[in-house]
Amino acid sequence: METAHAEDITKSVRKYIVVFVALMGLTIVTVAISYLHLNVGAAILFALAVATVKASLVASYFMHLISERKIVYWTLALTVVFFLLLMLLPISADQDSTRLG
Amino acid sequence: MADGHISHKQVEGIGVGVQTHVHHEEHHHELSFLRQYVFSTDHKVIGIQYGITSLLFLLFGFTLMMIMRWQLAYPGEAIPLIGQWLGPDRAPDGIMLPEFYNQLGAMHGTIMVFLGVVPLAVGAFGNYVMPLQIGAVDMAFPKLNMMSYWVYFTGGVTMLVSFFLPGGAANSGWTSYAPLSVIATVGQTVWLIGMVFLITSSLLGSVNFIVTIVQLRTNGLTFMRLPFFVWAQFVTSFLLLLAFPPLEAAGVLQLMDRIAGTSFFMPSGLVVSGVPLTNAGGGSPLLWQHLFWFLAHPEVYVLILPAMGIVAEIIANNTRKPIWGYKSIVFAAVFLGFMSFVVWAHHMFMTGMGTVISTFFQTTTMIISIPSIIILTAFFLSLWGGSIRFTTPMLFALAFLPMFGIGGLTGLPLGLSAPDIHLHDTYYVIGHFHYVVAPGTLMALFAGIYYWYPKVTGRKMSDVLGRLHFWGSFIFLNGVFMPMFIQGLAGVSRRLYDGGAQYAHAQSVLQWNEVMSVSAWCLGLAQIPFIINFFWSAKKGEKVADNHWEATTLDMAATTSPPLAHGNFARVPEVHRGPYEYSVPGATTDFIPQHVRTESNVERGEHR
Amino acid sequence: MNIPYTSTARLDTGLYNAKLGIWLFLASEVMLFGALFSTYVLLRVNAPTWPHGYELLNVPLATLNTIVLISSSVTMVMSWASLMMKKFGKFKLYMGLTILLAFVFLVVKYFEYTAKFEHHLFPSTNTFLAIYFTITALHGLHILGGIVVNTYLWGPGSKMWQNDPQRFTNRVEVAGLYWHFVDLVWIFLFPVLYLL
Amino acid sequence: MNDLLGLPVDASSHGHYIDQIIVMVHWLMAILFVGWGTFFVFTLVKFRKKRNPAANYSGVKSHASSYAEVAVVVFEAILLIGFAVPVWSNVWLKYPDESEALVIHVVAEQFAWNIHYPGPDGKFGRRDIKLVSAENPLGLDREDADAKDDIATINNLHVPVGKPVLVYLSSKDVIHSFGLPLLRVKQDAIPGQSIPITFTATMTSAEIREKLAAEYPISAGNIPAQLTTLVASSEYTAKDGAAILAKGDPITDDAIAKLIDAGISTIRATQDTPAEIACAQLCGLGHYRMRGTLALDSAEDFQKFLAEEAAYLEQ
Ligand code: HEA
Ligand code: HEA
Ligand code: CUA
Ligand SMILES: [Cu+2]
Repeated sequence: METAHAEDITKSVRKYIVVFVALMGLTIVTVAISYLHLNVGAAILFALAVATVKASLVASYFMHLISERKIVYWTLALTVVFFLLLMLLPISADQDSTRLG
Repeated sequence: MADGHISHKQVEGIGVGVQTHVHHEEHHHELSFLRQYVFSTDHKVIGIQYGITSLLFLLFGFTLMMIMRWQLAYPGEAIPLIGQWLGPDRAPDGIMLPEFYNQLGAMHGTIMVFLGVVPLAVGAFGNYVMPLQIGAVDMAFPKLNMMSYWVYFTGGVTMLVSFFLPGGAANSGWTSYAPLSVIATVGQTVWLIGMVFLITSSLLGSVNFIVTIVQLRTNGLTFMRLPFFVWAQFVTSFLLLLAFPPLEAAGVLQLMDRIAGTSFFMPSGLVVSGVPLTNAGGGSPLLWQHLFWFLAHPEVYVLILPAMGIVAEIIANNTRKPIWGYKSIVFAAVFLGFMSFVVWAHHMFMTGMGTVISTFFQTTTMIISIPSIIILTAFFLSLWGGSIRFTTPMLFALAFLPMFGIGGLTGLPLGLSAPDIHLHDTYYVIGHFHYVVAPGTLMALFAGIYYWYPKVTGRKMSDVLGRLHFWGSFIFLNGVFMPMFIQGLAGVSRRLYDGGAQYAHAQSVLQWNEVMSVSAWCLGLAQIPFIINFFWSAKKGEKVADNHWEATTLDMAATTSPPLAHGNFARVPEVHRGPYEYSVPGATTDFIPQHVRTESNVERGEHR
Repeated sequence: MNIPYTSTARLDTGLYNAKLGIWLFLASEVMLFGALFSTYVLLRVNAPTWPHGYELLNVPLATLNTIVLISSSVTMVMSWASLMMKKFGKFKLYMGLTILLAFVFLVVKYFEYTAKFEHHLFPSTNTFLAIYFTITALHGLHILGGIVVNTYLWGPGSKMWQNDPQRFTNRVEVAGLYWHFVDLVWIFLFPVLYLL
Repeated sequence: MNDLLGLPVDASSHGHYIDQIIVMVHWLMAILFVGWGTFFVFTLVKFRKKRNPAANYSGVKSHASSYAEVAVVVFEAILLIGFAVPVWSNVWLKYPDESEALVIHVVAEQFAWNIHYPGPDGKFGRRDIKLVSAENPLGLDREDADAKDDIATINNLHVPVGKPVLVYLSSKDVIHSFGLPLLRVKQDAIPGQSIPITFTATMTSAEIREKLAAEYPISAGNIPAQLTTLVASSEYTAKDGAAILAKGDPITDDAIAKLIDAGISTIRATQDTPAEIACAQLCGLGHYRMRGTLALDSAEDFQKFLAEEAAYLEQ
């Protein structure tokens, strides 16, 4: 980063503004959709999709993940794997109910 | 630290060790006593702080168990000597109450694991040795390092204080299963707060360790040239980093259940002591178990990996040959760390699991036994062709192998769900894990203490006392834990206040309780030579050369004993070869330190 | 003794120490909030009935808070960009704004909480509220932590700009990474708790 | 190897599957341990410094260890796929039809086992936590028509031999674990859930008592402590024909003195209630005494038990 030139930075700043506008837009979208009271499945899908896009924007641009070093990617990839495992946890707990009388 | 003033000690190059005498501190400003020994940011001082504190906790945790073992051997009889000191709400007339027994059990488990072994293996050995082995001047974040220790200390004190609360300390087992823990006395709340401190400390520590290993490795020290000990610490740190937060979350949820009256772990319709509970309900008791074991299984590898690291160093050094299959043990350790996240529910086979999930966890459990077997096999094969020196650290390291073997092998029947029907929550489980943590890990930790003691103090511990300590510990550890398998196979449950005296199926194995207890007390006696040795040698031990063990790794070969107070090295060494270049054919000495630049290709270790 | 790579990057990893450190820390935070998310999923899946967030909670206020937090993320990244452009004054401005917005977030949160309490909606009322209060409180604590760090960097900590600008810029970048992560968590919390 | 391992009597139809795996795993363990142990000791002797002053840099070259590792993997895979998983799904989780089985509800609480039989009508009456009291720990609603004939016992489980038993296990307060060591049954009782388990007893309590009966030496001043927990398993009379101990009597110091007077030097004794319910999960301060007795009855004895309980209900 320390080699970045002033012009690069001004370019980045423009990007930040665009991302900011996109985030605002997506926030409005997701709230608006919630007022439609879609059925649960669609609502969850939509809300999480929008949230994921927003989160990716923040991570990619504000957190510069789009141009990060390999080692950070590796760390995060590992974390993602374990995070997914954590998300499996409710499923493995739920399986128990197959035995419930 | 022992001789008090180490900062000016000059480097004496010995053998092929460091030849430079440059004192690299330009202007040496004196630190106050407080900054130097109490709130120090030097990883070596912090390592020693961790070491002393965790040893004291180990001793304390062991004392709790020695008291418990009285009740197990002689249920309902007054505890001699200390019985009258315990007070009427713990042991009226010296006779232990069941409430107090449960407190002792829960706190023994907690203290041994979280306040004893992990801080000793990671906080003390990791902190002291790892930066030296990678040629770093200190940890990457010295202030965080100091904080990590003090947060750990606070957590420990919190745990200790909980004994004096009304109702005493936590009494729902170290596993704190809900709902029992949610309706338990206030000690459980303090236990949770203490755990939050300990988890925070671990997180700070693990971030620091990983950054240090990745960023501060000296020139030439590639990952595949790291001593196995450093690898072990590296994998361990990742386990701590990623497995502990879910327990922190679970701890917060349990705190909420206890304090704010939520029902995360409380289903509806509970009746406790005949009184219906008024909580909202809707929670899941099994959620706690899933979150707990998501940490606690990786945690058990946190207990074993550093121990394996220590054993690898000592075996290479005392066989005077390279560790067999360095690459395979490194990959095995990484794989072990990874797999440790996917076996957690093998602790929960009896909670009502269906076939699919139980098959998944049985399979992963069988898979995870493979890397352990690979590592152990590599250690055994390393002995072949060696020139084995039975030094005191080597004795302990060698004992680790079969002891861990017994512990690991007895994990196999537990890992299969069908046999676990009979063995779950019996003394067989207690026997299994004590063989890995006590005769296994503890032996390795003792080995490490004897091995690095000369590095820390410049003096060697007495071999006579060391051997006394070794044989006493070895014999009595087996005396305590072997009979547990017998009791477990007979079906005797764990955590029984009277050791099973009421049960018909326990009658035929009840006599072992006394054997185990006497062994435990003798084991206590066997520690006396160690404690004497530990303190006596610091002042009076034989002074030894800087690289007393003639080792190849930077910690031993490139530093003074004790290492410089500031900066560790007179000149930061550069590394030219792998960690265990012992008995290289054609070399002039039977060890070539990692940092020594040599003329011939042979000695550069390039002939392979 | 000087620890290497506090301000410059190590060649083979391309990172300075604190940057790797903060990413590791964030990895652990992912696991922390991940566990809470999976708790939420488990409780919801097993519950016979589950209220829609918008039935109990105040969506407009939360939308406002979302906007506030996203804005604070932008001002945070701008404060770092200002340092990169060597404009210390602008840094002060943007960092100040970030802190201010963070306070606004907490104040709004305070009103949300008290409104719930007035309607006798407590964590103990049902598991939905339990998880709502727990996660948002924990998130709030993270905001508070961010405020402390940012205030330090805005105030006394900014002296470092005089003698080690590179290291100071790094510090702001690291604080920023943390702050964006707190924002990122909220981006998920908002729909999950309020809209579904 | 069953006896060598000290596994308790196996009195259930599925127990031997479990024991078989335990035995097989222990063979694997023994082989590995002895194999490596021998290698270990041999190496330590052969390569000690005195005998081998200079180490060999390259060490072991052979690949035997890799084959050994593969063999272990294969063995584990066989145990897993061939035994553990099938036993779990086809034996342990194989539920009988409710019509063929004796259905029982077991409700655990701190620190007792509440047993609920449906009675002659085969229907379980309604239970309500609001009705829970010291006399009615199950909260059984006796007003309910189905509940009128229901039988409830505390810490006393009777099951007939040879008939599948289907237990629905639940808990009123904390997690307990329903362990029947002699039947190789263990299942956690989780509050908020009702979990089915099934087993079929193959030995009556009387048969187990007979099997466990052993001779114990007695002599003045040397009485095995164990005897105090046992009962006599045959009749003993004094020289003059007066009865000292009947079958099933507890063995008191007094009786032993009389036996010695009568010139008897060994006594056959056995467990009184060899089969029992053991709580295997820490559940509080009374965990250690959360013991229930398990009577494995012949079909007639079981009917007798039901009849006695029914008669008791009448009163
Ligand atoms: C350091 C700690 C540690 C380690 C390393 C292990 C290792 C293993 N553990 Fe253990 N375990 C615990 C600590 C540990 N465990 C604790 C603390 C508990 C109980 C917690 C509680 O309930 O309170 C527990 C409980 C536990 C259970 C739950 C039992 C129950 O509650 O019913 C299970 C079940 O699968 C299990 C399995 C295993 C397996 C398969 C391994 C494998 O990784 C083992 C692999 C190793 C080998 C296979 C050995 C290889 C060696 C050789 C081949 C060489 C032999 C040579 C000679 C003898 C000379 N463990
Ligand atoms: C790392 C973990 C660890 C260690 C090392 C130990 C070590 C020991 N443990 Fe245990 N134990 C547990 C973890 C551990 N334990 C856990 C998790 C449980 C389950 C708790 C529960 O049910 O919830 C348990 C339960 C447990 C039980 C079962 C209780 C029950 O179920 O009711 C028993 C019974 O005998 C026991 C005994 C022992 C003994 C005799 C030792 C001995 O090996 C101790 C040996 C100790 C030393 C030799 C001390 C060395 C230190 C020094 C000499 C200090 C020197 C000091 C200076 C120089 C300053 N432990
Ligand atoms: Cu009930 Cu233990
Ligand atoms: Cu485990």
